[in-house]
Amino acid sequence: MQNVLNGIPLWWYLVVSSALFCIGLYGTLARKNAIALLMGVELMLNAANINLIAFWRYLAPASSGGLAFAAFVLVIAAAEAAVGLALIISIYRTTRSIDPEKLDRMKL
Amino acid sequence: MRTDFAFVGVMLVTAALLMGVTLIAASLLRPKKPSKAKLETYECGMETVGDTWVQFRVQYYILALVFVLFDIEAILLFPIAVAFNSLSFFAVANVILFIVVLLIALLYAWRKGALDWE
Amino acid sequence: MNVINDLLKIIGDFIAGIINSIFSFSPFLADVVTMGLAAVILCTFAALSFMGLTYVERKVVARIQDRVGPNQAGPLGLLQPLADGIKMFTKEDTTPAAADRWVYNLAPLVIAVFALTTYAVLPFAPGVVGTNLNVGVFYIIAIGSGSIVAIIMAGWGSNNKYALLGAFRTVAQLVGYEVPMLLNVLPVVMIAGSMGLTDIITQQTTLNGNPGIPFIVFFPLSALVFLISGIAETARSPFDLLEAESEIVAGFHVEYSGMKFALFFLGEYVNALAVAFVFSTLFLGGYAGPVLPPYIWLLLKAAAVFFVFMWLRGTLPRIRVDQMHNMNWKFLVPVSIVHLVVVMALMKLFVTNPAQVQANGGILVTPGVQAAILFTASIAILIGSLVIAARRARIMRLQEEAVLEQRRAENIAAVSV
Amino acid sequence: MTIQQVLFIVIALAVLGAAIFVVTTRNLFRAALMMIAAFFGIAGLFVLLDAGLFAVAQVLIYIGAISILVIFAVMLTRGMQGMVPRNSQATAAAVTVAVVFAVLLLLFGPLRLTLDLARWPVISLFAANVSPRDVGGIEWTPPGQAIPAVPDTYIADFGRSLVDLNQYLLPFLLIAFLVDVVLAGAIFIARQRRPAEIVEDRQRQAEEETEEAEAMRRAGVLPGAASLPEGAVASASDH
Repeated sequence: MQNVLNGIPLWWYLVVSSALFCIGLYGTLARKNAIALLMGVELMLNAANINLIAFWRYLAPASSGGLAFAAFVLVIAAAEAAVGLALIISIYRTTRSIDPEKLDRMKL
Repeated sequence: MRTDFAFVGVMLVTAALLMGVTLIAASLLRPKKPSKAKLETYECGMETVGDTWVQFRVQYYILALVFVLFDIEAILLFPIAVAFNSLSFFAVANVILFIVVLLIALLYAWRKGALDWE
Repeated sequence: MNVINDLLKIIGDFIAGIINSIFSFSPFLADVVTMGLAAVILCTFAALSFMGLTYVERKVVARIQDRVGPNQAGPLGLLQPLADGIKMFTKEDTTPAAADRWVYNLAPLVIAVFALTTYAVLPFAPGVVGTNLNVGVFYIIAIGSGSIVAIIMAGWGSNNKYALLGAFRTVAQLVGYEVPMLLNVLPVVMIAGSMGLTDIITQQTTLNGNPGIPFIVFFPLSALVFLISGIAETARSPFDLLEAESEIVAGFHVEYSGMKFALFFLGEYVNALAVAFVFSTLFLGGYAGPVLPPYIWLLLKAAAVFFVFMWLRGTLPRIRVDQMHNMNWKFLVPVSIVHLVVVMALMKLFVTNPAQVQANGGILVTPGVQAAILFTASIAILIGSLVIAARRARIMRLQEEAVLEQRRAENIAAVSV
Repeated sequence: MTIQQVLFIVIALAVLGAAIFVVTTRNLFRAALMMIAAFFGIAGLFVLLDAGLFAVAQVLIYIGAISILVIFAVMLTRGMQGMVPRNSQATAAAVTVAVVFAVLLLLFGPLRLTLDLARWPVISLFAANVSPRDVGGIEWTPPGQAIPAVPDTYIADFGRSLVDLNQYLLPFLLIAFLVDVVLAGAIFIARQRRPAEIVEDRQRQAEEETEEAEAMRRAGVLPGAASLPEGAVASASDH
């Protein structure tokens, strides 16, 4: 028994979003640049959103829970990007570097 | 709904094809005589000094930041606006509270001089 | 069925019928071909109106400035757009050696494609619409961000200081004016109860069984702010700071020539015309109107709005960059927010739908009365905000003058010592 | 194969390809552009999932807003000069990611084949006396059954649920306050302070530190004269 919509089973979406999440995770762990790192985080949040919307569509299209959570993820992603990039800009201004490995001091 | 968006997809592809064909046709028709001087970066007849990375003002980032926050507000307000006619007084009061809180954010940014463009 | 009124729909159905009979073996293929043809027709319409508009705009602006305008190519210069097209088509176009080739060459394509895609949701007559999305207005505003990306691509891909600086300025302007645009579409969505453009037009022809009133009567302030931000969004005069020749030499497309430049130009005009169409749809009732066929009404309304664009371009001087940002963030946005709050409260207080009064309370009024109340409130907010802005501006001017006066006095004192 | 399947595969491959480009390229600007392409593809996936509202919101927020922020930050930090694609832990990261992906595949992948709600960890907690259909008060679609169409009014329903006290009113209002805090914080962090303010700040900081050292010396923790920590000197490089 499977949930299938127009020939697409639910797990196709889940696998794509898992792959996207892992790519984002790799970007977050392995990049030597704070902005590239944030891009990885954005990809991970998007993967989560795919999951939320896919579950909403396949399991409970009549409720708006999945949509609401996806909207909140969208908002939080924007807030996270705004503050994160502001920090990066501020750090760059004082240290002239945005390599996360070099940022080991709590004080600028 | 999906069939609604199908036309958007077709439109994207068609527009891209039409414009691409125009560009390619133009590239076949037009003369092509590049020279070193022609391919230099334009700078009012002067030679370019330094690289393109001039120092940008952080003001650009801050304006984009304020914009992002109003943008995310909008995506929450649009579905509510669609449902507006059937909302109760209580719900509308809360929406107004939401908007007023955001107005406070704007006024804060204004006071802090984040909106000033000197 | 009135033949003249439904002319476009009849032609469309006829063509669709032919395609369906040719591809009768596969309904899917028939659908794809029909949609493709519709898309080609829409793109052609947009491209042709672009060519026509360049001519009309030059003529109109020339008249305003007491010139003749194009008059050499063909009678009355009517062949001017064709001549321009041939020139653009056969002109050598260079890719600077320092440019990032892929990004540089893709940018004009992106801007043109996204501009054309706007037309997919515009309703031209009842039943004559590319696709009736239930998120129509939202879609139009969202698709505009495609051109923002294209502008950044152009600025960065050219690898030129002026281009990058111009792109930054333009993007700061475009994103800024998206905010009042979003905030002023909201009242319309609220009263229509839908984001679909067709639904919005229907609500303007019949509101709860009453003869409809164009939404500009309900929200004159929204209409005004939408118009202003629409002009700014398409970067037309007086908001054409990116083309400030003396400062940043034509902005982000300084390195472009030939057909690629033409595509930027096309994107600009197609977007401007789309704003005119959307404005007519949201606030002027779209294709609805008596006597004349619907598509003629829409074209007339859009033409009137576009004439206002040309008029402003011909008469207003370009504003400074700080004035542009101040106008947006310190005037349009706060006023729009206040307006939105007032409209929400009033619309909940004075309701036109009896069923809603039963469910949620409120005072039952006819749409005419509601329109009158909202109109009065809008005008009151407009006048009030203008008075406050004027007073603030005078105070600031006086302060500035005082500072200048003091400085002058100090200078005189310094010289005399 | 249905047309939806073809579209899904094409879009999914494009999204994943773009995402891989994002995390491997040296050129940060191109990474941002490819991220935009990936976002656009994800909007396409949302369309396939009948969530047109979110497809449009994705374009508006991610492409029109967040990407612009990222690109502005790239420009402001000259983030691409001498950019190295990987840091020293890249190999370890790759291994970790491979493990995570394997686990996720085991959870969701084709081997699992069924998505039987009653077997899901969280739901099975309730499953003893509650049928999965009742969990969260939501009408779940049981596996194997035809999936109902999305209601035409889903946008209005979603809007209503956002301001419904029994549903998402609290997070909705919290978002307004979150946005306030984010705006205040980000502006404070990113703002280029005027020189006078910086001098003032530094004076205050120095005073505080001397006071602190004074207090500590009086308490007998720090015997000698107060020496300023290096942070106070380092912050002088802020222009």
